Amino acid sequence: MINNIGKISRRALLASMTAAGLLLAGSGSAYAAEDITLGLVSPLSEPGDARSGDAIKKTADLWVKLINGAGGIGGRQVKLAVFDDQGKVEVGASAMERAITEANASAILGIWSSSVALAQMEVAKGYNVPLMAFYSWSDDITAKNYPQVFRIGPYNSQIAAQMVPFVKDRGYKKVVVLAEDTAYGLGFAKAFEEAVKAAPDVTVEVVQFQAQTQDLTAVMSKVAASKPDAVIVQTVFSATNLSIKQGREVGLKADIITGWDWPLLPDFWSTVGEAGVGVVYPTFSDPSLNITATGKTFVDAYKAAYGHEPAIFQYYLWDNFNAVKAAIEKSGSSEPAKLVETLPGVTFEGTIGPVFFRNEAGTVNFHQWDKFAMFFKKLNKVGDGEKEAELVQVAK
Amino acid sequence: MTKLTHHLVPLLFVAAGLGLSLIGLRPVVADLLILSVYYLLLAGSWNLLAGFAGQYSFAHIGLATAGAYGTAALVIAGGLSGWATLVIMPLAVALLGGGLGLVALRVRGVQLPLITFAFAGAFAVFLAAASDITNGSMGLQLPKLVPGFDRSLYLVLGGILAGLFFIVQNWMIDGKLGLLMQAIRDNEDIAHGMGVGIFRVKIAAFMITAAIAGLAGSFYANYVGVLAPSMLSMGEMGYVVAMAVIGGLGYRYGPLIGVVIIRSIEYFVRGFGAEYTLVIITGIALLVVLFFREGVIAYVSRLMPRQTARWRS
Amino acid sequence: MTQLFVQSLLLGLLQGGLYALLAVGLSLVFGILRVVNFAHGEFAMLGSFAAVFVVDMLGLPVWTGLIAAAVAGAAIAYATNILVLRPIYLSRMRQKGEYTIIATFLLSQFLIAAATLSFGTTYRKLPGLWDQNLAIFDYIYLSGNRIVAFVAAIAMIALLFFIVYRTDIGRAWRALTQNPLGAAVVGIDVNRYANLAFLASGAFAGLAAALLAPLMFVFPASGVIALVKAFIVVIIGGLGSIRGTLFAGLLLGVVEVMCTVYIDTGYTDAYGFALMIAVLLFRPQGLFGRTGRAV
Amino acid sequence: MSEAITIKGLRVAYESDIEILRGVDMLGGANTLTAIIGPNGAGKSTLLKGVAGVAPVTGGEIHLGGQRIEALNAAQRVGAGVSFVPQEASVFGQMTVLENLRLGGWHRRKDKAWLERRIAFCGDLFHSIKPHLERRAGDLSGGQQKLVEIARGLVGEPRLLLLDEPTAGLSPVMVREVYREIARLKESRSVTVLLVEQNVREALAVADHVYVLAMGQNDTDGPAAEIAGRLDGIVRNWMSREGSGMAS
Repeated sequence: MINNIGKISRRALLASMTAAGLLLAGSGSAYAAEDITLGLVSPLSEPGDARSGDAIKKTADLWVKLINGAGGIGGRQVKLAVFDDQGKVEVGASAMERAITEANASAILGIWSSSVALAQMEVAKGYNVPLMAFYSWSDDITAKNYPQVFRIGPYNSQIAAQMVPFVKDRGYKKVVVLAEDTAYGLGFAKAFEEAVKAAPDVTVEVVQFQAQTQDLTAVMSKVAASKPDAVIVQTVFSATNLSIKQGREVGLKADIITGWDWPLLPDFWSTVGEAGVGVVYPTFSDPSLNITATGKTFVDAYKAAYGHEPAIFQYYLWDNFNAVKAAIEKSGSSEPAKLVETLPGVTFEGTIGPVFFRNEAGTVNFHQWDKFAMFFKKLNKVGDGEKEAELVQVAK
Repeated sequence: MTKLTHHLVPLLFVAAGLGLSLIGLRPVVADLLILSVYYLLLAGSWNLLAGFAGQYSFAHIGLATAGAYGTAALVIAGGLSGWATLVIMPLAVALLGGGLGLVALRVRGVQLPLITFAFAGAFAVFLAAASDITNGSMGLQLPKLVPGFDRSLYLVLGGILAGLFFIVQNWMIDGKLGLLMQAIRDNEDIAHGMGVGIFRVKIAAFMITAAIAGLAGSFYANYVGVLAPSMLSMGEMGYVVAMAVIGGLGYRYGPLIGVVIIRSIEYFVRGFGAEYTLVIITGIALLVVLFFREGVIAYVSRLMPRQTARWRS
Repeated sequence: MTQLFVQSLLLGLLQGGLYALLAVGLSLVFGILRVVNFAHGEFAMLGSFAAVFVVDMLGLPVWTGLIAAAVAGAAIAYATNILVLRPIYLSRMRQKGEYTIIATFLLSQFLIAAATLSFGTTYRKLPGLWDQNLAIFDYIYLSGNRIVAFVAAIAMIALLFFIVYRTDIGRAWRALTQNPLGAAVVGIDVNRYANLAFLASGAFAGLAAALLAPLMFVFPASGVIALVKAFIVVIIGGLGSIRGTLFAGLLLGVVEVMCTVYIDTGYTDAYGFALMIAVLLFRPQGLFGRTGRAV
Repeated sequence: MSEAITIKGLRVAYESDIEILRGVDMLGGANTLTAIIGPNGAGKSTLLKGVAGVAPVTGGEIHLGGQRIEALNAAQRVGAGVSFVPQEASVFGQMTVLENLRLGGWHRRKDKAWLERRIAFCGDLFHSIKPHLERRAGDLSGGQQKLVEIARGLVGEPRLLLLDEPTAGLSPVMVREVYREIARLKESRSVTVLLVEQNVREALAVADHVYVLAMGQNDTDGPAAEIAGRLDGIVRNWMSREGSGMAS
């Protein structure tokens, strides 16, 4: 009985969707080919990481503008269906479903938080629509080997493994990992604890804190009192800046290695001030990076449009979009199922080199592009940006 | 409305659930309706507690969240089916609510909102920080009742749960308990003087409404299939309060009207981005609180003077 | 390890002074009107934005930011009283106390959403009066701003004590707090003194937020944190007791820091809640509250 | 100094359709003590509240000396010389008796010399609170607290003092104490007093003139001695009405 109802409704659903599609095709641009819709599901408001969401949205808007200006993909215009996941898993999953069923998106891009991505993967699998990850680091995203899920960007265990040689070379014996209580923070902490077993003389202590905190002085006092050689800060929220500022305030003398590109965000120096001097940040971006012609087009257009340089994760997002474009061109269709089939085989020029997916089933390197290098850079004076920062070490 | 109409309402919901599942709705609309049942159960039970018994608890969302995480625990660790949790969790959360009542009801008046607020706040911190148990903000995934994306069963279930809520509400309000609750709300001292067992009535109200909140949470967990600490925030509590207040606190169908109004607004303005949705919803709620103090129902019934007595519970 | 202990104790006390300043207005307003103001945190948040506006955008000196914050906080508190609360507590509805909670709660949600829309979610920082990290005998580490904030907080609370115990405004406030009927029959105009209490409450919240801003950041949701802290302080100290607020503020600061350092760093906000629950259970009127109040 | 009070056709209604006072007339001569008695629900307390400005007056006139006061708010009436001592406890428990007295002169607080003089004078007025001026008012006995309230009500040099059941809830010893002092107050002939009282005998003993209210209207009135004479008949009349359930 219940199964029957399900069948009927699904059939009815398909019928209504087809009808809607016909209606759309009929009423819209009758002569031009049908538009391609891409779903952008990102944290655009609190409690999500809205700062990053904003950067994602800017990148996506710019890409659509450039592509449409150049005549679209195969003559078809591209439009974005934008949804806010509010950093919440359940909202992200339902937003993704809306993007698929309501906006008929060919692929979903712009996902940010690993927690949200993990929930969205189920939707991607259920509807057989490609889900493109770029800066969601949880190993599980590709390790689960869902055929619909792709990642152009780094993942935790690899990052952690690359960080160990750095810790050894710098001679750190006692390291504190200050991790926010999210998939991002704790996921890294766990991966790092695992990876550091390769260096037995390094001791690691994980200090967890509430992601949305406004006051880390107590936590930093405790960290300072244990007199570590280095503190690795893993957070995206205000705590990046707080840990530095308040850490120095309570007499923390250790080197601070802080999250990825956050020191390049516009509010870094204005909130941290003097305390930011000496901070080391790992990143996937460096002027020594070989930026391709595609990459240069992106950076120039981005600077022209928004007045500042894009961060490295925006490069990866750009490559995400181009991967979808390549798949549509290759298969000659914007059908999601076709894209799922085609995507694993696409190769194209990315922003920092050729992009292709590793397709090693059963491992984390499934539908995964990982040709990035990791740079450790040091900020030597107030106001230092990406160009001024001193390159301390490179891990490839 | 007559008593008969009150008893027809549950049937109406069950029938609507069945009918809609047969017609087949767009997933988005189905989503909207199914999650509206979650909010109806919450706003409705909060209305029973605050509007009828006069006990303004801010831990209601906390109880629903406990129901949801409890469901996940039973399904994942206990290996139970989701159907069993829909029966077990209301009972478990009723006990939890009773415990909370035993503790929180020792205080009176405006201190009750404050102590329940503190309990909810502490629970929220725990959910996020104890990530080895709750999986923190990574989210806790559990298998859904029905794998895949077919909503028809949930529409039927939602209709039944909404109907069930109205049956419980009728039983409470029209029964002795409802009278005692309202006596306590209107004047606790007089009720005490009349020999009403104040504490027992309050605990009963706490437990029954907690059971409904637990049911809502369990339904949510079984439907959404992934839980995160963001489920329990002051914003969510405000959302539920706004629904009850906009519709009409202390009115039988107040929360229903409130849920319909707020969920519709949310559906139509969500395209503008979450900030706009929030500004609009909280703005409207605030205006209702300031100018139509008894909610939309009271205002509408005043426009139709002859009906006043019938709409009032 | 004693170093960590002394350091934590000091940090807790300094932090506690600011908590007390945040909370003192909430307590004052409750005492006079029996209104629990859930929008109190937003007075603080909007005050700190006013300070950022004056200092960052207009480029005026830092101390003018403090004044701007106090003025903005007071203005918003005053408007809240006139527009939102007065119609309720002058009405004849039942359960006014609970209803004011709902109204101010929704107001607070609205103000946060509106501020997010207007100011965005970026973190802003306010320069402090003494932007320097101090290492006292290389044993105690503090920022100058923290000391400035604490001293200012204590001075402001001392000022409030003076007002409450030595002036006619304070006499009227105390009269309204102790016996509203008595205050009415001797001819004290409750509206006028409620307005003054709200002005003071908003000014203190705004000022506290502007003093906190150089230590933390300014952003739309910051009021929620301020409110939660203020609540805990007021409940612990006893609603309506200024002496209790000061003591409870310091206590909360110390308990939070100590528990974070010595128990678990991941549960900072939970310690305050736990303290609040314990106090409500064992002494519902608060440590300094009096029994038999109309609460 | 003090004035006569004239009340004409006073109406009070808390909610639009429930009128508690339905046109009451009354005259209280200057420096006299007028007692108001009547069955429960007759509107005695409401009458005082209407005069004090804390209950909504919907009709009628109140003259205090040459001044019409029914349109003033409560605080303005205090300024006009009306002093109300309500039935419920209204003492500021955490303040000393002296601080309580100081607040009694609230409307003329700027006149420091006058205020100090009045505080000293009123603090001296009642024997049983004189020794306790520095104590917290909340620590005094119920009767003493009531006397503090009356003394506080006199600090502002009122032209009219309204006493609403000053002995409600007090033990017989305290009732006697309070009435001893009220009698002394009346002997001083310095203020017009309207006194509402359930203890009919105590009230008659101290009053100059007595009004009887029933069901929100005048029932009868006369000099205290005369009313005392026909009290049994009056009370029997109340009983029959209360029995019929119409009084409230």
